[in-house]
Amino acid sequence: MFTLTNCLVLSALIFAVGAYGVIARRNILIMLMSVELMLNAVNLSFIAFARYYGSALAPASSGTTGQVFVLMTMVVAAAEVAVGLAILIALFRGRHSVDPGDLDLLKG
Amino acid sequence: MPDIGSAELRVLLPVLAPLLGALAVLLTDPYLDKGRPKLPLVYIALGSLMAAWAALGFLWGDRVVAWSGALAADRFGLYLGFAIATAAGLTVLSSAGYARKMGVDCGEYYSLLLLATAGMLLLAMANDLLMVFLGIETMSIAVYCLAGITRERPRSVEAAMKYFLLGAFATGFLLYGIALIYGATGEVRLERIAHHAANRPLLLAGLGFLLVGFGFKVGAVPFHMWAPDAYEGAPAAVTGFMAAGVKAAGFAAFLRVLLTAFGGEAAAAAWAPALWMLAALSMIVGTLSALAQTNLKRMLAWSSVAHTGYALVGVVGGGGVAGNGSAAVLFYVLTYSVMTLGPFLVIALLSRAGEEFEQIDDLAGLARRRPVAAAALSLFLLSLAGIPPTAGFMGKLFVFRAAIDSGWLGLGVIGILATLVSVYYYLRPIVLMYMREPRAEFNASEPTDWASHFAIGVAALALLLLGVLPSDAIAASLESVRGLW
Amino acid sequence: MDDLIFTAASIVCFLSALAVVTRKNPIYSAVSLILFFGGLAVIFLLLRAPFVAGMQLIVYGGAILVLFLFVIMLLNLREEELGKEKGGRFKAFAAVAAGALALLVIVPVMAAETARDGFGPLASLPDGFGSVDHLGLALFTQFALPFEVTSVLLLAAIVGSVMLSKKHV
Amino acid sequence: MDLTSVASALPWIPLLPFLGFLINGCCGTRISRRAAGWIACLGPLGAFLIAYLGLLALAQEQSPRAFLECSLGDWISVGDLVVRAGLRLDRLSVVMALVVTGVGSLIHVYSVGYMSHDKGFTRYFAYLNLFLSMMCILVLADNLVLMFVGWEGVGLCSYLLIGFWYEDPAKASAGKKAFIVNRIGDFGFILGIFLIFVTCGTVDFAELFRWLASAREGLPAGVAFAATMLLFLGATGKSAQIPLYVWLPDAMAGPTPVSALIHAATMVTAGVYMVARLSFLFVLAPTTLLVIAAVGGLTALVAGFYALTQNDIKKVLAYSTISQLGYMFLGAGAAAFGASIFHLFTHAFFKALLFLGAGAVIHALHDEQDLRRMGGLGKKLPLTCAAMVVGSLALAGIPPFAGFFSKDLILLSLLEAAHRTGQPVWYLLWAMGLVGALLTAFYSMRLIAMAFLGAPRGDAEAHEAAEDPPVSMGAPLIALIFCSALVGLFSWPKLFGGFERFIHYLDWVTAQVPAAPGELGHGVEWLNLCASVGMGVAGMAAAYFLYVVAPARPRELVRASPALGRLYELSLNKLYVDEYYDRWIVKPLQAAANYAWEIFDVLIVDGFVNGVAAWVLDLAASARKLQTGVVSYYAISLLLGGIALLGYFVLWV
Repeated sequence: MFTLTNCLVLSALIFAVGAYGVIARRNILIMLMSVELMLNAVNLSFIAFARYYGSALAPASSGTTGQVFVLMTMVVAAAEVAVGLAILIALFRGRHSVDPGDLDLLKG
Repeated sequence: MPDIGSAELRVLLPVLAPLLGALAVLLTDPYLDKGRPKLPLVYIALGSLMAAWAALGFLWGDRVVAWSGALAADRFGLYLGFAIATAAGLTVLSSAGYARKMGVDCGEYYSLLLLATAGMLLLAMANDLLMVFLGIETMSIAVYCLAGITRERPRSVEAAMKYFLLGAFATGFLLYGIALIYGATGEVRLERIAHHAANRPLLLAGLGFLLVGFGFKVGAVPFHMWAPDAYEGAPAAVTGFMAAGVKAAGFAAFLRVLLTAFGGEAAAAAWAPALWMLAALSMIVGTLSALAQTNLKRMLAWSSVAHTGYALVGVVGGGGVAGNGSAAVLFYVLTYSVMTLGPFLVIALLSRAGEEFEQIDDLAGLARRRPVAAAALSLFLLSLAGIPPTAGFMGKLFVFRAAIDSGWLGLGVIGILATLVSVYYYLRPIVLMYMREPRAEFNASEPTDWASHFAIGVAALALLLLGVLPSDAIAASLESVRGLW
Repeated sequence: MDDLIFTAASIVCFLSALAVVTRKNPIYSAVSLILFFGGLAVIFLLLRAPFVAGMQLIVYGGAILVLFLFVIMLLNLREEELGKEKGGRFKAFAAVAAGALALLVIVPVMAAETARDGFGPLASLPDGFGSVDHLGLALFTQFALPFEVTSVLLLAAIVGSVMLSKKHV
Repeated sequence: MDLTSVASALPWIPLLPFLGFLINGCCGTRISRRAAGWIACLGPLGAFLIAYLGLLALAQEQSPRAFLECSLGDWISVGDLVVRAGLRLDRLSVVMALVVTGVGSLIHVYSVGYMSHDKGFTRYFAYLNLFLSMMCILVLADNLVLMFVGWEGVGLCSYLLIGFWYEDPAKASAGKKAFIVNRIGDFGFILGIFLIFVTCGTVDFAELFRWLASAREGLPAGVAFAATMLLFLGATGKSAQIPLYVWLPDAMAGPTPVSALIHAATMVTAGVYMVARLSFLFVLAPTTLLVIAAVGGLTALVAGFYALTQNDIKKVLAYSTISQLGYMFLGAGAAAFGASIFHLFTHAFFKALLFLGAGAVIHALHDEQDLRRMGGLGKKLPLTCAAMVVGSLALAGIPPFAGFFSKDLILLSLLEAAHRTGQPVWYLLWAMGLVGALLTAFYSMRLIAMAFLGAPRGDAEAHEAAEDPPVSMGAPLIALIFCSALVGLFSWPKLFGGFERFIHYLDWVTAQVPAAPGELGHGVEWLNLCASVGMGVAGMAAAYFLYVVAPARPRELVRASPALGRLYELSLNKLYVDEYYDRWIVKPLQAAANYAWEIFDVLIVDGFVNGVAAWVLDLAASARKLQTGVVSYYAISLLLGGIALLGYFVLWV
């Protein structure tokens, strides 16, 4: 059924899948992708809420806010991925591993 | 179309200054000699931060809201804005020598520092959740990169990676929280969230996610685990900036959201017990873990976790706008940002080319070789321990008092006990510095790094002033909280 | 009709999301991610967000995913360089924790639907909602500052990632 | 004397030594030792003169409650917490200020000679000046917070000076011990201040006094008890009372003049001063007073016991100091604050004298502190010997030396307390005081006998070379000899038609408990007097007999009875005598003292403290293991925290 609640439930499930990916996987690339899943899940919530609150075209209306927020999130996600992959490259250069378990110089 | 008139521009001034500074740094850098110290960049960065300081002072006064309510220049934001700008300025001063020693004397370093500062100031002044989100992200992305800026050091890159991965993870939570709050109210403007007939279960779920995100940024247990690793791995000057600036900006936004959007009695009654738990855990875990450390930076990282707990004590005992708790938090974070920055400035000063000065044992006998550095470090540590007449004592006094006054006796007792235990690990370095034989390795032949000494002196003086004559700063913090509406 | 498309898109999204986090080889994960982004774009369209759906495909499918693939190729990981995955028990624990998280969101969502002051019927949307016109106007008026701030954020990201991936200063 | 002009000069009392600290601390390496010494001595002397002017100004006033006040403005003013910092000189603080600056000046002068060969000469004087400055702040503070600042300040200086020779790890660790033990006490002090502030809304002494006098229902008894007990905990730390006394003997690691000034005459008496300062609060809590007296009495007895068997000359004096501080608290507990302060006053002189004398001995013998390696120094060091003898007589309470008058007053006050309250426990405390007096006299005489009488036992060469100290050290000794002999006369007992001037001088500024109907009667007073003098004489005589006279006695016995021939062989040897004493007096005493030491130190203090510390460190090690370094676990922690928070918000609220 295409309802607000179902959209939100789907969003929650995808968010959980993403969270699972971050904690269960031992591959930084996949962890990064999982973070993307989480952000996308949130975007889905935003768009669903925007659909609910959207009753006017005015820039200041509640519905608009949700959609604009998603656009901003996309920018942030893109920036995060760029930085994350850059760090990964710097890391890989010295260590040849994408396993977060190998990051063990700092602990205790 | 908002009027890009005076109010809009005025409010933006403190952010524009470091931003323009960052651009100027990036544009100047290619024209500078590669082999020589890049002092012009330091001058530009310092100048822009002083301009930011001046702008903050210029705006100090009544609340001005601009950009369709996205940004608020009020005392609340400006108060910690001063702490942020000061921390950035002192970091730049100490970087003049440090960056060269660590091989990162480049335009990217200073511009990232300034961009992070701009993000922090935005965060401190953000008045809707969208700006909070963007402010946090701007600041974080710049700081992730700064943590890894000494790319040849595996520890530095590892710190950046860990900080980044967990930061991105926490961002997901923060964002989900904002989404749910938006879903419950249809609003992201803080004061409108408070006045909205909200859908309570959804709103509270959103608040829960939001606390995870903020808890991560300020380093509260159990969202703290990035802190020790990131603090240890990042280069010392960056760590100091991180510890002072990120926490100050994080607390500014955190507190503003709690007081404005969730300041109602019912909402406050809901979040207070949750924060009680975070505060207690942070104090206990932070203090205990710091006890067993041998690395100075790591010890300070754990101590920063404990200090987050102390500040949260004030948040819990806030008593809303009428109470003194929130003001106590502002004052506490202000003093904390200075006293946590100090030790890192000293570490930066003592570091040698490509090699950080970070083991506690290395401090042995420091008092004889570098008496000024040793005395300053002792002062900072005493202040962190909360021993009068330093600022740390005053901060703790007001925070604990606020908590006990509003009936959170248990939290106050935990705080005092944690403080007592913490004296042990703050004193150990002092004992080493003054009562052990120095190691032979100290190199006294280096030219004196006056800029660094100056920065350390400023921090020490500020701590003593805030400790002996705290009245004005505390009065200002009270005004700040009252000026929130 | 909407119901059918939504159901199909949901299933695609959920399964591809699962695929992202379960594939051993990051290439497969990345390909699953494309599928996921596409499914989500469809749902966005259903939710009357055509501009956002377009951006979803361009930014995520176009930029972010390409970046991922680029890095995967660049690193050219051998089998032994992939992470050492943890055993089943650990994964089961992670799955339970993630499931609990999802439940804790679903509970208030359900509560919000059934509560007296919960969500009412969806509003009827004016024409042009979610269009380029609509969002463009919003971005240059109401949300002018956030829009500008994203440029600062991107600048920081550019400076940072260039600096980090350079070999020498 | 113009009251206001003297009042405005009050800040200079702490400022002058502070200036000395700044000059010596900042440019110590650039000025000559001579100049540094002068600068260091001038500060305290100037402060003494101002305090003396204050005394004269106070004397001119009609009202005995008059005081000089110098406001330093609002120090902290936030909401309802207003701390006005100010200095206040009244009859109580002027006595204290005179003692601190007077004895302090003498010891500064003495130190110039004593430390002349030390490489940390200017550093030493910088610390010493800072100490004096902080002590003056403590004494002159008109509120608890400022007093606490001074309290912490003197603690810091004490810590720095104990560890002055930080190259020696044992000495450095003694400094640490002092610091840590004092933290426990300070914790109590802070809590006490806090409790008072929360209840009464002020920390100012005068306002607190007014509040207590005017509050309709007064201070609840429970709060009064808790607050005074917490404050007293602070006092036990600073004034080295049971159970926090352990740091003081170790504190003897510092230079001897430091021991004289800080760990005998001034800082350690801060606790007594604080109790007297807040006497109006303490009298509201009779239970606390009884606890104070009990702790004081027990400390006086136990520490005196320890002192009997010590062989380090400074350790004897250290335990003696603890014991005498116990007397002061005995007096304070009996609500005889005047007598208590009077004992503080006299003790400052004679104990400083004893320490400086001991310092002269140590100096003369080139850092020899062991009594067993001294002996026969009386002829070599006549001035030092005279100083030590006068000091010991005063300590033992032999009339007409200073200690006699004050100790007598304290013992008498206990009898008065018994009379007033009708509680027999005060008689027990009185008896403890008397036994303490016996022990005091015994170890004083033992010290004199072992150091100055008999034959030299130590290094003959060192003994030969020993000579009296130079003028800079000798002059303060002479001054203190006169003071120790004479200051007791300030309070000539009523019994001899005296006026007890000193006590009555303080009556107006310390709290008075309503006297019981009827006098004690001269009979009781005579009894007390005779008992106390008798104990003193008996103790000294016993020690004299055992340590000086007795070596001859076995020989007489042998001559009288050939049956003791075998013993004669042994008794010819002086060691035999020592072993005899060792077995019958020293050993049992030592065993008892050791036993007591074990109970208090090992079992309670060390056991408790170490146990807690070990437990905390264990906890810390396991907390550390949680931080595995693996990002995934960090993420799990974050996720679980999120689930907990969310669960709370969704399911609980």
